[in-house]
Amino acid sequence: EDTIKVGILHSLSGTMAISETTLKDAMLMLIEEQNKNGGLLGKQLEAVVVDPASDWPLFAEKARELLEVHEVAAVFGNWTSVSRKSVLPVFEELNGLLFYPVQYEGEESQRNVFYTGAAPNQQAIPAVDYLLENEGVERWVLAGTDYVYPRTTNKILEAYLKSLGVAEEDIMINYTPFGHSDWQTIVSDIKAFGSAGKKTAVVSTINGDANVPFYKELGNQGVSAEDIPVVAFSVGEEELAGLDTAPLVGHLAAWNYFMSVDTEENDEFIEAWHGFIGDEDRVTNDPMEAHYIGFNMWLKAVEKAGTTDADAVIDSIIGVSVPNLSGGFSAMMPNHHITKPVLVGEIQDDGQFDIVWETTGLVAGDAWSDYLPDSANLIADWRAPMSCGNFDVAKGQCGGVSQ
Amino acid sequence: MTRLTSLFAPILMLLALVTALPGAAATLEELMQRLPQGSYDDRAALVMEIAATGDERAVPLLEALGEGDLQELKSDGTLVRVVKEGKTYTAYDPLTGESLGEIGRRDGKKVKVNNGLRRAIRSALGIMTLRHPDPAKRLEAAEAAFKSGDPDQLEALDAALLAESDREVATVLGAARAVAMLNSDATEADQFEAVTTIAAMGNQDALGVLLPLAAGEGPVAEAAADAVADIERSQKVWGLAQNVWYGLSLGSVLMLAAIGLAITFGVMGVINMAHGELIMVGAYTTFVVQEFIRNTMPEMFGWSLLIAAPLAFLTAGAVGVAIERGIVRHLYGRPLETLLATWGVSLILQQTVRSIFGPNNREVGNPDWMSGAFELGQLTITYNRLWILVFSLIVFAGLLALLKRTPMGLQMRAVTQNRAMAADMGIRTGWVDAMTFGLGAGIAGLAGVALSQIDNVSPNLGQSYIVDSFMVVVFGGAGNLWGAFAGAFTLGVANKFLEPVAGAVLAKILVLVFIILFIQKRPRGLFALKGRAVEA
Amino acid sequence: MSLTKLIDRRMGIFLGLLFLVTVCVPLGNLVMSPDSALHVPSFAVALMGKYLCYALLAVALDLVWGYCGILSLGHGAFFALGGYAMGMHLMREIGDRGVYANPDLPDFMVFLNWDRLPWFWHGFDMFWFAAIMALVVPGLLAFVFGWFAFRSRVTGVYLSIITQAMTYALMLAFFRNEMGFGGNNGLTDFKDVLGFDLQSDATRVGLFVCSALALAGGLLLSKWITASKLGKVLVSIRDAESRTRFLGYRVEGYKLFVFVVSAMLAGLAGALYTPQVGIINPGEFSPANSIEIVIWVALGGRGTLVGAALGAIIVALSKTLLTGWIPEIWLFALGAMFILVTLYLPKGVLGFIEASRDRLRPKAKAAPVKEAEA
Amino acid sequence: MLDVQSIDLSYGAAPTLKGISVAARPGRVTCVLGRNGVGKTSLLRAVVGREPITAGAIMWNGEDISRLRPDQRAARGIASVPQGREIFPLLTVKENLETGYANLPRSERYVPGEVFELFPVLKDMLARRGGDLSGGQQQQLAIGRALVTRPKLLVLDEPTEGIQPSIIKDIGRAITYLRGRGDMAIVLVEQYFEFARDLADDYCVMDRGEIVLSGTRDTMVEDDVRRWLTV
Amino acid sequence: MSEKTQLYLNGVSRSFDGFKAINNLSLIIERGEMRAVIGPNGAGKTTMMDIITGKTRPDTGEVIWGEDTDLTKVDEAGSARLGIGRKFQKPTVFETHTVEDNLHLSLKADRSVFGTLFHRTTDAERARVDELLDLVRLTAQRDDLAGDLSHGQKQWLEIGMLLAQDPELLLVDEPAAGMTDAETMRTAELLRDIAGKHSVVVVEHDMEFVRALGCKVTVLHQGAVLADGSLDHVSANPEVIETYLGR
Ligand SMILES: Nc1ncnc2c1ncn2[C@@H]1O[C@H](COP(=O)(O)OP(=O)(O)OP(=O)(O)O)[C@@H](O)[C@H]1O
Ligand SMILES: Nc1ncnc2c1ncn2[C@@H]1O[C@H](COP(=O)(O)OP(=O)(O)OP(=O)(O)O)[C@@H](O)[C@H]1O
Ligand SMILES: NC(N)=O
Ligand SMILES: [Mg+2]
Ligand SMILES: [Mg+2]
Repeated sequence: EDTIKVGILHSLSGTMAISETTLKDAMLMLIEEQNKNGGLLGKQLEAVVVDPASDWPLFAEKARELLEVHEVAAVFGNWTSVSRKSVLPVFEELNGLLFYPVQYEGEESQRNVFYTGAAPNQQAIPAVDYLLENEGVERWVLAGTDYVYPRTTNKILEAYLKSLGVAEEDIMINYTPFGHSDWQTIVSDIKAFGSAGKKTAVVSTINGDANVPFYKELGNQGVSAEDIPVVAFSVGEEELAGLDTAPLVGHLAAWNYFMSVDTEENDEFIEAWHGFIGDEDRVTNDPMEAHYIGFNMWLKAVEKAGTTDADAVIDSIIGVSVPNLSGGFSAMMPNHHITKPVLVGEIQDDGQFDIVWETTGLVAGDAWSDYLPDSANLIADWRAPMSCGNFDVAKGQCGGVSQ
Repeated sequence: MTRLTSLFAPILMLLALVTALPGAAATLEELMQRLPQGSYDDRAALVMEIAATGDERAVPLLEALGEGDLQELKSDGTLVRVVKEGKTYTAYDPLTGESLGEIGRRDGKKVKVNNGLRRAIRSALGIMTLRHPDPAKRLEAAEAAFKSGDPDQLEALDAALLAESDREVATVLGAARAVAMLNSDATEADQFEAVTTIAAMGNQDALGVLLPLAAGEGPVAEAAADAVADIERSQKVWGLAQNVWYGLSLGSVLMLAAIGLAITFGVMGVINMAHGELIMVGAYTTFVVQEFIRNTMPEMFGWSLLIAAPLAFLTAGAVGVAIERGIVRHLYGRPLETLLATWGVSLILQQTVRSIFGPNNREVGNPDWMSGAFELGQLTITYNRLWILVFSLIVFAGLLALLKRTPMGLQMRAVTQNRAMAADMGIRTGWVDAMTFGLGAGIAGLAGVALSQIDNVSPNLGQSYIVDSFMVVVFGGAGNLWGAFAGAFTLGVANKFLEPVAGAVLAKILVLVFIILFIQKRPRGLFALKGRAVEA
Repeated sequence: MSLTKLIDRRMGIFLGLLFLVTVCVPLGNLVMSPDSALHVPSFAVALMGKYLCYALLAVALDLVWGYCGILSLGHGAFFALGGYAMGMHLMREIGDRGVYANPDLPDFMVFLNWDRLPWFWHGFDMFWFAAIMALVVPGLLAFVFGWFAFRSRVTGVYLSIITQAMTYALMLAFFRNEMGFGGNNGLTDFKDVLGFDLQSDATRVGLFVCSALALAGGLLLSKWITASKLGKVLVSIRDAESRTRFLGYRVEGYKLFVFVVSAMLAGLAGALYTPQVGIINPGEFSPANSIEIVIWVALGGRGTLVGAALGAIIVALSKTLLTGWIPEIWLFALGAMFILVTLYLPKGVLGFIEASRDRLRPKAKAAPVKEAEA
Repeated sequence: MLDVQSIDLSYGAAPTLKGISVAARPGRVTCVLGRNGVGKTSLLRAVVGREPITAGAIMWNGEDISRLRPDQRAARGIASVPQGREIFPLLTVKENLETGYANLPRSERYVPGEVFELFPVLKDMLARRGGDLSGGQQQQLAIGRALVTRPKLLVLDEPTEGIQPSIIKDIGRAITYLRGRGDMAIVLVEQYFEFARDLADDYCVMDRGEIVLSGTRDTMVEDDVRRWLTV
Repeated sequence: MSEKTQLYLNGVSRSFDGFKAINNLSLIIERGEMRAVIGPNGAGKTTMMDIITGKTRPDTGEVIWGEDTDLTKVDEAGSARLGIGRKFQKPTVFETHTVEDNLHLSLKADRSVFGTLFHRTTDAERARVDELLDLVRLTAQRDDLAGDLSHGQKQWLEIGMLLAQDPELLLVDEPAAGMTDAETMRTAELLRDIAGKHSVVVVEHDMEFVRALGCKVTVLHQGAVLADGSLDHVSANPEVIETYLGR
């Protein structure tokens, strides 16, 4: 039997299983469908599933196992940034391919990694723009879980808001530990902050587990979206599935995909998903779409290159464009990020998002933020001859060793 | 001031429009047909226009729009209100409420609303329902009027105020009138009076109105500034009370989570690493009960927690008895190995739940009586927290009575202190052990019912409470229920006083450091047992 | 005490096996051609290096728990601190090869707009300094913590839980970006150590050998301590602390001594671990990690040193294999293993091995471990 | 009556009791004597069910109880005062006594008057935790606790240990009284020879796990017995 | 205070939750003296020993060791290092050590951490342990775990441990409990041999044993001294008969 192996590196146990298990299933579905459609290069695809168990060093170990022992052609995986950081050296050393499907803080472009989730400029900044324009927000609460993604995103947003003339005292920043479950104080602080007579909104980078108790507290303390809207970057359909959303109608989320997107591709995708998982109530979400895009890009790049060889695929994938689920095409950029539309949705009482705004065109992911002084001058371009993930345009040279 | 006006710019626009073209006013039907079109801003203006028709049928129409029930039929573009009942969708005429029969799920296209539009609907409905016969509706309307602060509502508000018989509604109406007054170009005296009215509210809403005002100049601004200072002072005091309340409420959660452990660990000396998973079992029992009720008798939903509580107790208790009979029983006298074995149990329970219910959060709803909040002075007290506090106290009292006042309690304590001797005294130690462990487990299950109301119901639920539970039991003094009680509330309150000052992360660190230091002072916890008896 | 006396049967067998592995693995990896059946893949070398670090950590815990009854639920903290000390050095070694090409500041500091290196990062550019710190920092923390706790006579579960509080607090603190240790992401993307490329097989083999030596050294040191009269005092403290005091032994001094030695061994394990797995992050401080260490020791056989090392290797190996073989249900298998070992192998795996041997060939009885405190 | 029929008991590989047979009848006191470490306590532990026997049988009123759990034996009327007192340290004196109610019908759940008559100090200390008592007080509590169960067979392992002389005399009187009631069999292990001699109806002397001498009070030769008790 | 004073208790009181276990107790033990302390159960004899060894702190009163060492400021290990050895009422040995190791650990030697770490057993120590094993008749059990000993054997082992420490003052709480009459007499003999070089305080309820000690007797009652003098003298005291000896 001659197959092409595809590694799936998502936590199936531990704290992240709650988010990542679905992505494992989504990948299995995509692979199964592709096999029905004849596989790849005339061979069948074979999924290799491992469980890195939400344990970051174990991610590195499992990545190595996938690449060295199973010799997979590509890996689809990871959710948290720390897990990605943990596997980066492995992919670099063994020259593997990683498709990373989750929105992240940016400030990275690695030759062996393809970032199919959103960079900050594909999620956070457009969302803030929406609130500025459509809700007339003047006062901002940046609330997040205390780790790198929220910290960086908030740093970027703070710089961005200040560049738009928002005063220091109109920005409140608040961090909470992972899994924070007692939100009484913070929600009441938000209410107090929002009662200064200026339209106030909360930009939430609160992560996973902490969201349910946060929204429950919002609902109970009567913080309605009409008064103080909350826009979240880590709350999707999956997270809402654990909540009674009736009191939360109108709160927002910014993503590049919502299950409620009304396109044929999406209907098909949802139907396939329901068929695969055997449960009509299961939802789809943005990182699933990112895998959908990433997987199809990889297929196309392999076909283009005629081989699964990593170097060849890295060359051939740039510029590859595949349909996304929101009715357009996403393309792989030279910086290994992709182009995506940005959507803002409001929570509905059925746990879905109603898309209230979207960017007119596609936004290209920016590996290096323009709003951080040290990365403003950096660009990434993995095409020859530059072939550099952190090229300093001011100095005209490729910094660091990543080449 | 300008900021406020920007909020009701559409109204001004609309009023200009209406007054300019009195004869050309469109009918409600015509206006309604335009609802699906245009930008959100355009449609907000349209909503005002609809309200301005004064047509009473606009109320159900706007309500349907606000609720997101308004749909445009794909076939002919008629607007209908769609109500979902079970799996069927029924269309109604949005103006008359007359039924138009069943439609398919994909027949209609929802008329979209966003927050801005919803705000416009709220103010529009506010004006229209100020004189509604139902005082609750009037209260809502008055609150909407207060929030919108539209000076053009002044007349309507005056009239409503005169006619208002309900005191509560009248108060809010008065406040709404005062805000409207402040936003109008009323005389200084009127504005002064308005400031006084609002200052008298003395709450956060008042602050929201007065703060921008105080930033200005002139005597009104000064009065506002004084009022702001007053309110802020009183809020400081209330802030303390608020912190105490939050602390007690956090404490009650900690206590519920820990009290079962106070039995299995504190009384029996079993390091039960699966305690968190027993809480999880309780939470999933609640989920199953609610699913069952949702699917078979939705009208019983309000009872779901009362039904779930005993079932959760029994389910978790049964799991506990199984753990005790199957594993822990063989390990008495080797307490440390129970750590290894129960860790294994906890892994298995987590994976079991993950395999059965999936890795995701499951939705456990709050019944009505567990939702929302009420104000006590300046305190916002949420019902779910209040009931959880009450529940935790009941559980505590019950447990205390059981342990101290019943023969079973005596036997439990005797068995855990000297199993062999207890057997010699004729106590069925096996049975008592199973019951004791089962009791601790059952109480963990009860905690799960409560926690399902405020936290995730996911396979990770248990893990997030286990460390805190051990801290509470040890801080209070293992082996003493009162210790768990005092420990939980002390840590809860300490945490909530630190959190505003230091932030949630640092507060948590500080509490941990505090525990470490405290144990140096009292090496056997807050309610330490002393004397020979302990060393024996 | 002579070396021959230290190396009893069980220690001898273990060290012999360890020696064999230490010789064969490098040969298998570096000398054998990749097609050869005897080839040891780099993957396996890195993995075994990691296991050996865990084994050393388990030995460190067994020293305090098995022999002195101090059930530390915070030993992961000492391990992590050692790991961070080494990680800081490796970060400095990157120099201007980071993504922002800043010669002084690690990447995470650059992108969080730090303008200079915090004071506590100074000196870590020198390997010897970092190596010393990897021992001194955990040792110092253990000293301060133990000084207070043992003098206050905090014992049993109270001690266990405050060690847990300690590691939990450290975890939260290290999560904070302000702390200057890279927040949640920790320290990663190391390039080389002492000029050797961390991604080369030779370096990896070198680290593996170092880990094996450290484990052997740690075992012998622990064995030497426990076989001395001091070791007997430790056991006395474990089983009858008060009685030991009445004989004139200052219990707190003894506890402090082993606690610090143990913390330093744990720090050493951490320092070797970091370059081999390529990342050190606050997750290592999590209470669950520390509990897992206890599990290794209990599973292998508490109070046997060799058993602790064995336990660590067995659990880590099971985890590696099970998460690959049965990723969806491996927790069932691991959980069942823990339960079965407690029920059927009351003295741990090592106790079982020796008991089966004794059953075949009855010999003098080994000193059993008594469960005195909780 | 109790009839221990040639039982064996061992801890691990070491045989501790070898073919021991003893009997105890209602209204009589059976004394077990012997030097330290000969197996007296082991014998009593076998009777109450704390240690399993490897051979022989323990008959109680015609039923073989050697496979029953300790609590089942207690339910059949066997109560013990163990060596080392084994008070429940964190229970109060009152609660310690109440642990004896486990097998009593509701109507009998009270502390018999003779307990406080015998040990007045317990009455004063009802609310004190058992573990806080002095050694002798604990010993008194242990005896009192056994009496609460209204035993048919009372097994006493060195009950006078640590007790002041006047109370030892009281205990002697009490045992005499209980024996006199005729409804209780008593097995007494005692080192204090005079005390044992005065109370024993039957006696046996153990050495290294075996009975080396036995008989009734009337046939007892004091010097023979004493010889087995010196080193 | 005379130079010969070994231990001096002056006006010591200690109460537990309001109950006065020791009540204004004063007592002098001279160097080399042997003293028997008797008294009803709960009189405070064990508590007195707890106070002397630093296990329990008195509420009021002085406890002076030798010339001027304040024992109320010294912990258990400190009192042992000063030369106070103790045998507990309930036999307390290291159950997981062998009988031999129990004695080795008790031998008078450097008690510091590094002292024990680098300790090498000397021939003299080995000889002393052999001697003690013989004395307490546990030579046959030397390699057994102390936890496996019978009650009486533990008593003996603990006496051996006490002797191994070679303390200046021996506090012996009910050494004869659980021993046969013959062994009781042997114990008395043993203690008599020790007295003179060492001070000894013995608590015992066995009057035969106390008589065999042939020393001054102090009767404690309700935490204070009720009587003292020779055994015959105190046994004639009607109060002692009433509260302690009985009729
Ligand atoms: N748990 C045990 N494990 C191993 N050996 C034991 C155990 N308990 C007692 N022994 C041994 O069994 C023998 C009998 O002990 P037992 O306690 O029955 O003696 P005893 O006659 O009651 O002595 P004493 O008069 O000292 O109480 C002793 O040699 C003792 O060492
Ligand atoms: N921690 C404590 N809490 C309460 N009471 C105590 C405590 N310690 C001792 N007591 C009481 O103090 C009194 C003195 O006890 P102590 O043990 O000193 O008596 P004793 O003279 O040694 O008696 P015995 O001859 O029975 O051993 C007793 O009544 C005892 O109950
Ligand atoms: N990349 C994130 N969301 O951690
Ligand atoms: Mg005995
Ligand atoms: Mg006493």
